[in-house]
Amino acid sequence: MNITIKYFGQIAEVTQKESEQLDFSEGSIAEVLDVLYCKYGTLKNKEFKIAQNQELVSENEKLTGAEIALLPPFSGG
Amino acid sequence: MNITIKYFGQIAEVTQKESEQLDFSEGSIAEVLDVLYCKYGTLKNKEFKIAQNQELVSENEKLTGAEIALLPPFSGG
Amino acid sequence: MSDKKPKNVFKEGAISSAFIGESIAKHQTKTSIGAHNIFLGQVRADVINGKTVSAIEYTAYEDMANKKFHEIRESAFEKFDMTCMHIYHSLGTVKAGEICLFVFVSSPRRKVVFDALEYIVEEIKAHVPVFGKEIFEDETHQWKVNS
Amino acid sequence: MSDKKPKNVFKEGAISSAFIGESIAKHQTKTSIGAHNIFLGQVRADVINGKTVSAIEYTAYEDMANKKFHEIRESAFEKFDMTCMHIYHSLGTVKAGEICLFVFVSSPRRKVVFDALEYIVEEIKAHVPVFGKEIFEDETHQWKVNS
Repeated sequence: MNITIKYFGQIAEVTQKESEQLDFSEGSIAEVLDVLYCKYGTLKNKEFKIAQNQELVSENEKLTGAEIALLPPFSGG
Repeated sequence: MNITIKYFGQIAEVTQKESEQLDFSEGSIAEVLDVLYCKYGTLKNKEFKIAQNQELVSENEKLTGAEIALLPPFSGG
Repeated sequence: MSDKKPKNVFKEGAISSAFIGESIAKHQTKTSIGAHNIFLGQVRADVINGKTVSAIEYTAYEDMANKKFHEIRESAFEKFDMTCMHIYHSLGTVKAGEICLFVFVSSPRRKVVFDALEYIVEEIKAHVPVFGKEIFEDETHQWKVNS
Repeated sequence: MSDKKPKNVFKEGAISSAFIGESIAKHQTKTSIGAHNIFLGQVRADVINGKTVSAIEYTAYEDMANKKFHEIRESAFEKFDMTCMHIYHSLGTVKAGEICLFVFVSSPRRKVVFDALEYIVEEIKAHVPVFGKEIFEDETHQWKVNS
């Protein structure tokens, strides 16, 4: 399935893009991360949370979403 | 000694004045109150605190002040 | 930022929203501030025994009140790491919907302003000799009691 | 007063003191309100390793953020007896001394507004995906971390 991956803040600095479309077979969020860690060497050193369809999820969550986002520490306000 | 007595809010409604000068010999605040209760019949039914020279005092406090105030419940803000 | 002698906290009549906006604007040159917290007391059109409050008329034991405001200010600066604080209270008539109390605290950090503001407002309510006369639409009145 | 679908909380650039003053003015027709409490987040000119922050550039995962703001709003109305609440957050560049967050709660009673405002601000800081890039005067930057 085709998934939109979104990057924000310092994560977007690592990926040098704000979003991209990637194709995945079924699996978990962890499999998406494996692909991204491979693609972006320094991503592994960064702190971030993962949202699937705008809800925070753990790495073990099943991949269901059309939209995955990598979110660095929140710093609003 | 000559003392200025100040009345506020609903206390001033009872006394029908905002202040007056009264002469007292030495004694305690209680003696001032006795005179005022005698002068203003309904004062006794009213809730108030007493300030001497702008500090709250009890009835037993020695009369030292040039200024006594009768303060009904505070309701600022 | 702590003054040595009491200043006059009272303003005649309601505190306008424009005045509050201008007070906020004046703090934009103080770039060590990270958080402001503002309390506004507004006159409620309470309905009591079928009669509606149309205004509150405020009087105060002004000298004692300004002294108390000053003591509250001094103790707040001792307790809390504030950059600045301001208090304004109305005297005279303030109509329902208008603002009668404006307390403004600022600090580098947000946790400080929450604690400081609540402390200051509660101290004002408890210790400052201000008296509110609630005027009903039919021109009768009752004396306000803080809860 | 609780809306059913998320509205857009974000404003481009700083939140002006005039806008805040006007928001206060709009509440003066709501005569059941007795207390307002306002939180303002202001950009600090922090000095870090000898370099001074001149602005913060805010970005957000906007759809998720507006959804979170909406959830915070709904849960605040469930927890607290508020008459109304408003949240505005800046996107884009906000200079040191300017305001980036404006949270405004109103209630008949003051105790409610203190608890509600602190709850809402802490929820925003913890759960809303907004990202602040601190820009130094020499145009280098670092990513802001909330404490």
